Amino acid sequence: GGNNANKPDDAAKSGGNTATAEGPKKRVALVTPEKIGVNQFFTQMVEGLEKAGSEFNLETKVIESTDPTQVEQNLRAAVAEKYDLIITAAFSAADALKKVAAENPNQSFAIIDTVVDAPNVRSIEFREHEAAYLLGAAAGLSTKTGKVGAVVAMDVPLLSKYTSGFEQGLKSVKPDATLLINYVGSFTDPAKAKELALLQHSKGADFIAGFSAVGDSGVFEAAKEKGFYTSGQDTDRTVEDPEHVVLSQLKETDTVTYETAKDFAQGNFTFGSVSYGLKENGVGLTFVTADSPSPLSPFIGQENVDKLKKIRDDILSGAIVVKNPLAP
Amino acid sequence: MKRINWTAYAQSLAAPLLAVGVGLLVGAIAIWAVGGSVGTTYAEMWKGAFGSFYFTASTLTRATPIILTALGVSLAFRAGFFNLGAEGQMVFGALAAALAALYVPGPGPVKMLAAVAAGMLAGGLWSLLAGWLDTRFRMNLLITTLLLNYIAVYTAGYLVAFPLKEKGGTGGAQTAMLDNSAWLPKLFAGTTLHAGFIVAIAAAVLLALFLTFTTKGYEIRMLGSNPLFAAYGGVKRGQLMLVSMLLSGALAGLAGTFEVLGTQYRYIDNMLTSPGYAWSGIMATLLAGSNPIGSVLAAILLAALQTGGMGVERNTEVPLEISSVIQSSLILFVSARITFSFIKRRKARAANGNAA
Amino acid sequence: MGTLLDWSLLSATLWKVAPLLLAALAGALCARVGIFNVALEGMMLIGAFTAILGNDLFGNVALAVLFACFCVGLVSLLFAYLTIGLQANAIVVGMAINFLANGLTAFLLYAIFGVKGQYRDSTMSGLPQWHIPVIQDIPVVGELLSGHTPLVYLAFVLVAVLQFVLFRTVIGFRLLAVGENPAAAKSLGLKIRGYQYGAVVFGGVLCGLAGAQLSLGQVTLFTENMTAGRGFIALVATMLGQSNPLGVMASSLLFGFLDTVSTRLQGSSIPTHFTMMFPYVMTIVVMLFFKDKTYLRQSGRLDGK
Amino acid sequence: MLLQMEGITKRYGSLIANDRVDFSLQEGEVHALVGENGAGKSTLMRILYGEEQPSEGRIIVGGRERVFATPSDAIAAGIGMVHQHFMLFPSFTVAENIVIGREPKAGVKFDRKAAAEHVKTLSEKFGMPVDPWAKVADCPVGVQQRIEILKVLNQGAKIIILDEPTGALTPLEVEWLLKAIKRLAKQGISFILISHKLNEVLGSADRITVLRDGKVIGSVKASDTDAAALSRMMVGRELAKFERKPVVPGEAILTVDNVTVLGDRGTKPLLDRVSLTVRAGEIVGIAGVSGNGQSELLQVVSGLRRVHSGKVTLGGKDVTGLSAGEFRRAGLAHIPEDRYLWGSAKEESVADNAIMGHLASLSKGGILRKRLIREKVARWIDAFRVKTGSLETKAKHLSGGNMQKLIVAREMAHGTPFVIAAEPTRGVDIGAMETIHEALLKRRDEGGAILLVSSELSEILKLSDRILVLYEGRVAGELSAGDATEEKISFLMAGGSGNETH
Ligand SMILES: Nc1ncnc2c1ncn2[C@@H]1O[C@H](COP(=O)(O)OP(=O)(O)OP(=O)(O)O)[C@@H](O)[C@H]1O
Ligand SMILES: Nc1ncnc2c1ncn2[C@@H]1O[C@H](COP(=O)(O)OP(=O)(O)OP(=O)(O)O)[C@@H](O)[C@H]1O
Ligand SMILES: [Mg+2]
Ligand SMILES: [Mg+2]
Repeated sequence: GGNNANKPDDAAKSGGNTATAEGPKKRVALVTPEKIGVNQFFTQMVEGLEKAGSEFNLETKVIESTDPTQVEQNLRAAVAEKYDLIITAAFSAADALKKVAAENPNQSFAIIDTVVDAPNVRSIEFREHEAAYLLGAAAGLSTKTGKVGAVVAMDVPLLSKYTSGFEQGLKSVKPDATLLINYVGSFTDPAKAKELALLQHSKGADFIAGFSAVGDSGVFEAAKEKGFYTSGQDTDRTVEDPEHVVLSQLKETDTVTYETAKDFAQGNFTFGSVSYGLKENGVGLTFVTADSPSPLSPFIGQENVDKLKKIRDDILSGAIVVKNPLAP
Repeated sequence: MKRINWTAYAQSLAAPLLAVGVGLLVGAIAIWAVGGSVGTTYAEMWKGAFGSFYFTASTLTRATPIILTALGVSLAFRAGFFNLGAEGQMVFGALAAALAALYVPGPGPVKMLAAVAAGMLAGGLWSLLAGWLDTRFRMNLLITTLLLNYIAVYTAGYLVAFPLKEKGGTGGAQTAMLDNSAWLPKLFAGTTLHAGFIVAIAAAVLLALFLTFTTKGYEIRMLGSNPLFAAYGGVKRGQLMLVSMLLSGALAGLAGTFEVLGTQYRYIDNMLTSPGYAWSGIMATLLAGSNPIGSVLAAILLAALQTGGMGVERNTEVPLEISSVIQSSLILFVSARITFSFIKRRKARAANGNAA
Repeated sequence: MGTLLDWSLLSATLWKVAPLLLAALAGALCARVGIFNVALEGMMLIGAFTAILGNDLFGNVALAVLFACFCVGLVSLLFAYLTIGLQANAIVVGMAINFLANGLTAFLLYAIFGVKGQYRDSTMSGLPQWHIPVIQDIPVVGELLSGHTPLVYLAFVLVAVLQFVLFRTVIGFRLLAVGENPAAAKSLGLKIRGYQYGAVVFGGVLCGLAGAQLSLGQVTLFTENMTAGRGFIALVATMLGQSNPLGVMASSLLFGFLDTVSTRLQGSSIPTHFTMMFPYVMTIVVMLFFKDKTYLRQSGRLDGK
Repeated sequence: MLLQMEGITKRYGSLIANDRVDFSLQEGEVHALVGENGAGKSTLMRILYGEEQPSEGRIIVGGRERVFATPSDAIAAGIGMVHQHFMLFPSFTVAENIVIGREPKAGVKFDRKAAAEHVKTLSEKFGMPVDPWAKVADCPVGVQQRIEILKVLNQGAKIIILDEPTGALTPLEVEWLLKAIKRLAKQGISFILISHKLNEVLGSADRITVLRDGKVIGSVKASDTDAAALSRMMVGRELAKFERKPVVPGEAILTVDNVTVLGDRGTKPLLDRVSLTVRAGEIVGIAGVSGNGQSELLQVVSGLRRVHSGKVTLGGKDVTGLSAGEFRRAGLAHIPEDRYLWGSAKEESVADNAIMGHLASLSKGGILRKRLIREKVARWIDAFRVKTGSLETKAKHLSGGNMQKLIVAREMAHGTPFVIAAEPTRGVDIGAMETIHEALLKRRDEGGAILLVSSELSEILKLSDRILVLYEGRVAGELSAGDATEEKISFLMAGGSGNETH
């Protein structure tokens, strides 16, 4: 589709590379279980893949599925097209991958953000709860009112990694803080997300974290209108409005995809399960684990950032253990 | 004996074909507008839907739940009840089937039968509830079935996100996977097509026979056509409505059941809502004027448009969104049966010309 | 419970009801000429998109709103041509339009703005919020009635206007006649198709307003599928309100209110899924008390008109 | 000459509905158009009113040739039409229905008060009293007819087409209507009147044109002809004569005992302690102005409406509160009052319409026996000379009279001991009427019990052994066939108390 890496200019670039490379180009396909767009996660994967493609002379291809039921068909089509590596993502692709991987034992696969236990699959997981913990701690350290909000897309187990981590972090620094959680009921409803943020603000929350996918933009608007503070997800969203969007919880799906493709290109690819947390720099928090082009908001303050860095170190050292709500 | 009226026959065929033609033309304009190659795009669309045995099988797999919901809905439509609740009925059917297959003890076939029974029953009862609200409280079926969809989807969402969630899974809101023995057999190894497709086709034939050749089918048709006439002739509206809503929901439930037993092997939150099977089913029925056999063809057409769209996505530069533009313009024009009204108008104009 | 019902609740109800109400009025108008318009959702979505697009093109919210109305008007003209002109089944066409709207907006988002998922320009200004002089200073009333976007006020003004037009004017009277008995209207020489086209296209304009309020009033951005089912709720509001502007307003407000209550219930021990289905359950309960004399009962018929 | 239609031909495919028809009308003339069902009367009028386009021929109004592409064109030329099935808006008021299309305005507003006043003056001018503020749905059929005529007059019609205007009216309403027509004709309005009732036609028309198979058979002055001559022209043959043999009634088949049915809004009862008995071998006629409980009584004795108190037995079985199906199993056949509302499914085939209620005998193990169905239905159709293309033709394509014949055929085929015959000959031509009357009398002679409800007093008088009159939901009186006269019945129908009160 439209996200294909082989746009004419890319092709020209990689064509230039081919001259220097030896042998045929390795081919990598990315099959997403849903349309790219709403979930930032997939957009970043595409970016990571394309970057790896141009740096390591890979032929890359993105195949979007309209819905998860199409994944199996797309995986099989990718196998038939003889891609050297097929990457997919999310739990909704897991069942299909299990099937297709078992049927094609000589084909290499990778799946991001969930685990598929098969000899020819590399699984990459994230420990988002660690980053959420940091975000929660940041909220706890910075709040003036002692009330903190979270606007969450849906009440589903996957997102409890975020809410639970957030709450653990918040309570660790401010045990008496009040956490208001509201669910939008959709990944694509900024109007409702904004309404919920306004509601939480009217109840006294001065920091409201957005966990509502596209809805986060609604939370940001509410913050701008009412002058409270908020945070975004996945990428550094502080750049959009550093005054109000004061933090962003990072999830480096682009890096992870990039590295997967890179390993493959360089022959370092291994199967099995890998987990990315704070330690591996797979997840993080702006200002604390990664620099940001935005100015640091006085609401957070350098002092708190230093404290947060300390907390991060404690997590890394194991002094603080963040509970994963999904762990058995 | 009977002389076949070839012109009429050709006309009845020409109508949908021309409509498809106009739909494709509109799609072609859209493809051309984004700089894609029209020929390649349509070729890929065809290949994606029917280009190989595997893809044809995938198309039919996707058509299976659409056929079954379409049949369910057409049964209700024929009886005169506008059942827009296929989605909720399907969801509950699938969930109940998954639970039965997971928790009913015994060998595979027993689990499978229990799942089919539970799925049909759950879908049927949910539909029956709407029917009952209509007969008992005269609540508008159109509204209640729409509202009951939301309730079913949220309830099922809650159940698989919490109490029934797979233990120690990857975190998705889904039940555990069914035991292999309860899986519906595949029709052809290496494809996704499962035995549910055969059942769906059989159900369509049975429904068509039922409606034309049985007394109950007759009563249902008359009830749908003129409820007062049916009442006058001694047909029991209330009873027949409940029965047809029950059957209608049971078919939608069966559609959900087969998705669980034949393709996903578990119930996953949104597995039926995000592909929009129920709405495709309703659309298929309406396109076919509630004719069971026609619904099968319309369902396959809709499924082919969707799988064909994936073919376009995989093999061309045309963005995914364009394929939904093509699909919807096809549906629009097929529904309008362009030629038909076009011919009618020409006739009317000719008649006017005569008069003047 | 104290925090459950407060004035901000009513105020929130008021502004978030606006898109719903505008779309439901569109639905009511179509129903009045005998067309069951299930395309409200899609038309609202196109309205939301074209409002943002218009704002981007003209840099002027008023022009943006007009642009949205114009574009959705065109789409509804297509709907009208297929259902009225070509006698296609209104429900099929409506559903196909919903589907088309989803694909088209996502496609244009990518083609025009080069993004997927959402488009947001933080320098773009949305609809202004009108603070009404004297009223805004009255304690409770001010919070309730002041500070909304012009389209929120317009939505409620339109209720009165439509109520007046339908039941007090000649054109409204004829429109009702067309809906009540098309054969009779035709035998009188009334141009039924004209009224039907008019109602559907004007309904389209209302959906354009609904979309604009959503993408320029409620928030200032567009995301794929941002209507998130509001068009279907509007459809229910249309039916529940018996296609009467005042009735439609009442049922829309009821929905808005129930939705607000459901949000406030989220903090309680009730699982979120159940608080979210609360408005739907309550609507069914409410229907128990409003016996169905429905004017639109016939729209439950197969042909969708 | 005010209007001339010359050489009008209308073809529907191979069918010729009108074949070179010439027709004319003078100012102030009442010109009747008669003919069998399907002769082409309605078609000719639809052409005149712009609802259909003629295949050939021309229309001249006031000396100028005109083409009517739509009804609006015809209305503009001063032609108005009152359809057999009223074209009214039931939920609107009388005034609204009359002024629609020419509403008085106050700015953009529809001035309903002015409309009501205008309607009042109009109705006084033409001597047709109506209540402008009443809702049309609440008006009796006769008043609805009046509203239709006023509407047409308000449109400035000089020529008014009435297609079977008396079909659904009571005798009093008919009498009133015919008088009104004559009065309006004196005021210069011209009428084209379609009717199957020759006495009405002879009594009110100046000229009569007979159509058969789409062709004009003849055009005569009303004063130069009589019913016998007319019916010969129409049917093309002599009508069979029949006689009513004396039969001694047997046991009671249907008894209605003290039945009360309350109104929906808890208003006064629709049926008030009604009792009646129909015995084997007799026809009991029910007369009454419509709206006095006939419909409710019919629904009660056919299981379509619940009673609030009282008892109904059929064939010795207590059927009170049972469903229509149970009534039918207990031995009921029912020719319904309204053939389209109750009696048929327009979108379904003739065969499907014909087998309703016969399923038990036409199926085996729940499966319809298609061949048997075809044979049986073909036989019924032959017996009643129902004109239809095939058994698969949709019922809506049958002319109204033919639909009625199909229903009568279906119900008589049941051979049940009890038959309800409600308006059994409404809209059918005189030939068909004879066939239907014969069938009813034959059943009676064979020991059937028949409840006849008709707004046609002549029909009641001709067929009934006993006559009951309903007034305001009560049995106002009972007359035996010997005593009954139109005057006596009319007196009871108007609420006068009878000499043999119940
Ligand atoms: N639209 C049409 N298409 C085909 N045939 C038609 C159409 N309209 C009328 N006919 C046929 O034309 C013939 C004349 O019909 P018409 O309604 O004029 O009869 P009529 O004299 O009014 O009969 P009736 O006494 O039953 O009212 C009938 O055979 C009828 O079936
Ligand atoms: N498409 C059609 N094909 C054949 N006949 C038709 C068609 N449409 C209408 N007709 C015929 O045209 C006539 C129109 O019916 P209309 O409503 O005028 O009743 P009518 O002829 O006055 O009936 P009645 O017999 O009760 O007087 C009927 O004879 C009907 O059978
Ligand atoms: Mg006629
Ligand atoms: Mg007639």
